[in-house]
Amino acid sequence: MDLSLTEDQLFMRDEANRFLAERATSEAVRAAIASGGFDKALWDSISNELGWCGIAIPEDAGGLGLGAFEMVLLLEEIGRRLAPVPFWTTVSVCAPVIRVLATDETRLALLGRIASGNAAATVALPRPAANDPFEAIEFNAEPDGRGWILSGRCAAVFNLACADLVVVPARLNERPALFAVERSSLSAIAPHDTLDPTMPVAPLSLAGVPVGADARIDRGDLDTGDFAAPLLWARLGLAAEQVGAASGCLELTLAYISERVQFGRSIASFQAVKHRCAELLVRIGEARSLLYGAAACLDAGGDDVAREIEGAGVLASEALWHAAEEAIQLHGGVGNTWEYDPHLYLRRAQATAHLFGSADAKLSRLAEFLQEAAA
Amino acid sequence: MDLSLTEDQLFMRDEANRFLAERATSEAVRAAIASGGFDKALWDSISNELGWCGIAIPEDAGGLGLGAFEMVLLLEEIGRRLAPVPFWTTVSVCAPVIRVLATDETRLALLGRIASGNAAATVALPRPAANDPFEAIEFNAEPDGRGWILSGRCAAVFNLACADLVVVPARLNERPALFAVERSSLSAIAPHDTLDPTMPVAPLSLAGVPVGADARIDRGDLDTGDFAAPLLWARLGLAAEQVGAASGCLELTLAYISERVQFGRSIASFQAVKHRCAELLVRIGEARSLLYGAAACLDAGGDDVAREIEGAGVLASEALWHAAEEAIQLHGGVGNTWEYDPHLYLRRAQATAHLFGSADAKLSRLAEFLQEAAA
Amino acid sequence: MNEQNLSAFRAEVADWMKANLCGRFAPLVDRGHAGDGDALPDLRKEWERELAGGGWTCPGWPAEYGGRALSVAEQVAFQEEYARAGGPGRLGHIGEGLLGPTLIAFGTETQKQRFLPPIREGREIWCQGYSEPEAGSDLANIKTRARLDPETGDWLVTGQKVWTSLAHLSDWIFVVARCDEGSVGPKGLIFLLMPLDQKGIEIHPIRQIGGGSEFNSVFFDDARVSADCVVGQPGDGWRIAMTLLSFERGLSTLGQQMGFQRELQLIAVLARENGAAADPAIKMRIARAWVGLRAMRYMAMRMLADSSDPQAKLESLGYKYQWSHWHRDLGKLGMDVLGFSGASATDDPRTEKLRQLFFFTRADTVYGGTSEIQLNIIAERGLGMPKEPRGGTA
Amino acid sequence: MNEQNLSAFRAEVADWMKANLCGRFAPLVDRGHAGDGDALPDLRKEWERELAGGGWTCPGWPAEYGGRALSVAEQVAFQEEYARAGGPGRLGHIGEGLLGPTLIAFGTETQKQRFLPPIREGREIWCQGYSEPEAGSDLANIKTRARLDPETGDWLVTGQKVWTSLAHLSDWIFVVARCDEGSVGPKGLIFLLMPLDQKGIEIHPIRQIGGGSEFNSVFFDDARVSADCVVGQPGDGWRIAMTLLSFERGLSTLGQQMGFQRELQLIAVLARENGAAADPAIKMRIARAWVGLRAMRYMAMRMLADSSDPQAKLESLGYKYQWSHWHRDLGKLGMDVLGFSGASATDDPRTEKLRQLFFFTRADTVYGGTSEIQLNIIAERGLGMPKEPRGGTA
Repeated sequence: MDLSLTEDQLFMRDEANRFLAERATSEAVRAAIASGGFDKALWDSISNELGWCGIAIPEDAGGLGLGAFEMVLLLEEIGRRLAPVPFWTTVSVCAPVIRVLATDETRLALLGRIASGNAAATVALPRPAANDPFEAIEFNAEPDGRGWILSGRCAAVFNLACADLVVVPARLNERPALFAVERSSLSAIAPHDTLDPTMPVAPLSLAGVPVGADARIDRGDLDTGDFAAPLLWARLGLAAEQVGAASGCLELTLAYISERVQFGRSIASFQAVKHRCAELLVRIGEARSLLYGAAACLDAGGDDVAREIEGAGVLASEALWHAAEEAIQLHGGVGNTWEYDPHLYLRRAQATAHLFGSADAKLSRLAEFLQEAAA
Repeated sequence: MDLSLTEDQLFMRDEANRFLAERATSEAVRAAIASGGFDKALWDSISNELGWCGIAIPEDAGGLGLGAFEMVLLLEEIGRRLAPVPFWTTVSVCAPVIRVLATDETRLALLGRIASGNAAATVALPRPAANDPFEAIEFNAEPDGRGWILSGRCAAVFNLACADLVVVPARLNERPALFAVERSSLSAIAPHDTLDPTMPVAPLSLAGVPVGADARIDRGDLDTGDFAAPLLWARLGLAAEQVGAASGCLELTLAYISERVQFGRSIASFQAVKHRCAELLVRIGEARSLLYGAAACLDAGGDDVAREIEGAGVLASEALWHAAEEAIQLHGGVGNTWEYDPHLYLRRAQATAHLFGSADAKLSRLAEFLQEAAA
Repeated sequence: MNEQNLSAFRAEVADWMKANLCGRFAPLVDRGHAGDGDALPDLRKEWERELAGGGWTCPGWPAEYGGRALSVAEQVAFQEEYARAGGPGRLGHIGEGLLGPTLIAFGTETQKQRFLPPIREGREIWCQGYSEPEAGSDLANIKTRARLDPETGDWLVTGQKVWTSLAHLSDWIFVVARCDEGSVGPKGLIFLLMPLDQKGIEIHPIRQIGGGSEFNSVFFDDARVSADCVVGQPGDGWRIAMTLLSFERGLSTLGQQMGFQRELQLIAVLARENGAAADPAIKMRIARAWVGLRAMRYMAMRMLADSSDPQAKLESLGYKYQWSHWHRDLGKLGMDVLGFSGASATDDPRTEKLRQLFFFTRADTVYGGTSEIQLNIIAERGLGMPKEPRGGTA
Repeated sequence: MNEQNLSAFRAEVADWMKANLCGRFAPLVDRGHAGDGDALPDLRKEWERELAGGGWTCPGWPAEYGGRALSVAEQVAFQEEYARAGGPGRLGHIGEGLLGPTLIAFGTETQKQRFLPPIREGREIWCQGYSEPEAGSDLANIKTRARLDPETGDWLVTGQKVWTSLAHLSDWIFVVARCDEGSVGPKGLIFLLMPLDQKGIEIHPIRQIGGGSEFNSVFFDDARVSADCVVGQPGDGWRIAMTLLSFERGLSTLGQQMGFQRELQLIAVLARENGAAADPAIKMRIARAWVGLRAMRYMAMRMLADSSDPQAKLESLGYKYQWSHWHRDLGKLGMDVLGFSGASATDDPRTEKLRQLFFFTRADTVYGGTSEIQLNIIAERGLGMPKEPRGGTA
């Protein structure tokens, strides 16, 4: 396994960094927050002009045919600036579900739409806080003459308001099935007042919504266990955004404390502050290393990849929390004001800390993995 | 509840501190380590000349009739210098067991011996690592014509080799009973090679040892639950020694780093080092506060005192561990040598960390207390 | 006062709170504390007068200034019972706890007559003008200037104060300013009492991360104050400010802890309700929070005991660090008990309380002396370690 | 070399270890590592020659100096398989990994001819003379002096080195000394190769907290070394020493991690056996240790990748801090898994291993650059934060 970045990868990362530094500035993010947490212009550039959404979509479906590793590199940059675009749900959550579970026909069509930048997408995960978000499926599907009737409620769907395409898992004759629902066919969405305004969440209620026969996209033999494989991409992607956000938060802090003077010295010159920033870098480096290792494992198709991704999720989430807490503290008084950015990272850290289970739950599951492996 | 120290208490503490600074020096402690972890001359001074063993023994039994609070103050000073004397087992473990559980007659006689400084004492706790060290009793007693025959084995008895008096709990007709055994009546003791050479431990094996009829000291109606009350003193005393040791360890570290120069500055002048020492002081202060509160509760006879003592045990043990770890780190290279003292505190910290249960076990038990209280 | 009388006194406070913190005042229960400090201002001003009517404002002041000269134990008991009953955050706190004692110590007779009665009666609300944008934790670096207007004898103040709690709800502000042009550090400062409602003063609220705005920036542009509103002599400002800060500590501590206890209880109850308490890690964190709170309680009692124990004095230097980190961790614990659903607002006032707790406890380790300053103080004053050098360009 | 060939190579190493680390060498399994470094010295010297016979010493050296010029991937594979098989701590490590590469880079042809073959053949053991009592983490503060003896042309060395690992088992020592009277800091240093067996040198073992003595103080009193044992020019010492230190990193890392993995496995097994694994807190700590080890593995692979990724270069500055704290925590975890019974020695070699692990991991965060120095380096070199000022009296 080679964890060096190729020249192409380095170039892609640097370009993404440069582009987002220009476009996802603090001002732009705050403007997007004021309008529902979605920067439409930025999204159009990313999805349409730059074609980032096709990064890990196979070439036969119009994508770039690259892997999890490249996806991770882009998500890090998105996370670094908390760019308010539905990239994670589109590329890490929805596209893998379609790629792995959809029929050939719908797969090519839907992935093609995503790859070409014509669909912001999401999945109505029934239990985003559970290890297995599909442990219970909240929607029901019933056949009617022309297609299907969908009913049910999902408390929290990420990026629902800005999505074009919503993949809805529903129970059909006691088995899971998947439906691709056009956002335009849904009634008004009322987003939650959430902790993290850069990653909007809304409930999805379907009260007997009719969809066409072609809305069903799965191959007809789904088991709940089948969701595990595509969800690895969602978990990995989340960790990537968190690692990127942790780095962005540290950069923000370093910039502030090197300018800010107290007692006649820059705050950055105090050794206790230096050591804390250095420890933060160590933790972020640790998280990033496991993140890259997990991504490479996912691309290589290793057996133990679920463990690596679980571990990366723990370290990434904790690194981001720690970075945000230190950012607020080291900003001093202004760190507690709306006007400065540390709280945006704090919000992201806390809002994502319980996705797919808390760190403690993840560790506890890892402990069980390990005990089984050792037994 | 008043947590101020009276003039008498302050005087006693200062005198104890002064006395032990002279007598329990690093050299003296190391000399005692070389001879089994017992400083006989120091013990004679403490028990005989100074009469400290009577601190919490009632006046009717020849003691000073003071309370847990005063006992704690002395134990802190003993712990501060890791003084190699069997004070804790005598005063905090054995005397309370006798005071609470013995018949009037034996109580007065045995406490009198302890108070007058004529008996170093210990208890053969069957399970020192368990929340309830008496959950299983390892010895059996059988009556014979003249007295009793004791059999069984106890893996680890503190200060056994230097004790004059050993209180042995034994099963007698399926109930617990207590026997006071003279150390002189036991065969040779083979101390363990233990982590903490200032607090020696040895196994006690009794292969049908006959003792006199008067060796039995309990009132004949003991239940295992009866041990809980006297054990509160043992737990509290352990926490007191740990808090004292943590303070002593911090003092040792402060002395070293204010002398030691690196990069042309005293180590103590580095802000990161200052902050870590300050955090250590905060943790020790926290532990000491709860220790004093718990001692005052024990003297006042409050209902919830078991919880306070449990909490004090957690904080004291952790503060000592933290102090010892920082001492080794801040001493740099010499901190890892036998010649310097930090490792003695590290040894005490680890050797006592699992007494009466690990910190995690204590917290978990506290959580159950709290849930019951809240339910 | 013996334990028995103290119990009776506690019962008296509890009864009064029960009889009065109800009816039109019922919405005030548990409101107006840190992070929620700008809640329901009009009703809380009325509440101050209600308290005054019951004789519960300034109960520790000497009788000659309208106080009841309660003992420390009684004042503590009052604070605890007030908090236990869910009493709202006190708008009168700065006047009662900080400015009043300062005037009693340093004020002229005229100043006492003018300013103490309205504080006692809950009629005038004070705020505190210490911090400045360039002097966050560094009070000696004050740049706001006061110059004497030779014509009127008034002082004219120009500059900016920041983090002024509740300035927008207050009538008066006390300000430390530099009256000696060219002075540096703690020298050349003046302590002034200024009415806020004048054209030289503008108050801009600071939006906090939780959404509230209890802090303000206060801008002074030749704001005017008459010479009889100088406390002490011009140049005495540092000494008076430092003495005033020392009043802040201690008494309100146990009341604050009672509030902490209520928060911890709420968290424990919600954890039981939503099943989080079954998670071993959450269970341990709740137990740890309880242990920390007990330790804080006994630490506060050691501080209040005012004994000659140097160990207690030394360790009390750590109290701010101790409680603020404990409270910050509690804020995080509350959110982790709510779990993923805590990320979205709900109609349940209990979960909303935890969300607010999360945000405003982020500031506990900053306001009132950052943790970094606290650790410097402990190391330097407490442990005698070398002082941190100031930079060359102070 | 592709993955398939690498697997074959791994199998070759594993087979060789299996065939050779047995019989009279069986007692060496898992022995002689940090904290146990002075174990079984005679047998381990034989083992060095056994390894040499199999062609496994210095496998990364160029062929012209007797090496096999193995690729980085092969060397890593060798280290991992060596560790996986329980290969003992290498007495030849300093010669093979540090001095050899240094001589290959800076040595004269004569020096290479004289010193490289006995290293490769496992016949001469080297130790390292860098640290001094007054210059713990501060290499530039070296006080040991070398002066030229005008009569013989030899250098005469006087001073003291400390923390010299395995000096008492070594034949030669390389020493950095001050050759320019009056020079300070990194200037005026000389890099010398000295035989230990001479009357000007005394070796005093340092007893460590775990009881072992793998470190020594080495005292020099006009110890003698001939001019052809100077590496580079007098005055070049700093540059050569720094280059040498850079050889230390990297290659042995994955082998070291394989050892960590064996330790963690042992802890997990004992935890299952004695029931500690049922304790949720212990369970979580084992899981956390596993996560940390995986992160270290991928960090090492990023470091070895030698890419132009500046992020990887930056983060690799933290690797020493990362592994040493991980390992220190593992040592504590091992003891906590043993619980109260871990306080007393037993006959079980597994628990004894954990007791030793506990003690010697205390030193991991000190030797080879304390954690405090590591954090300074990360902050200053990595994050560009201001440098810590030296005191006035360096």
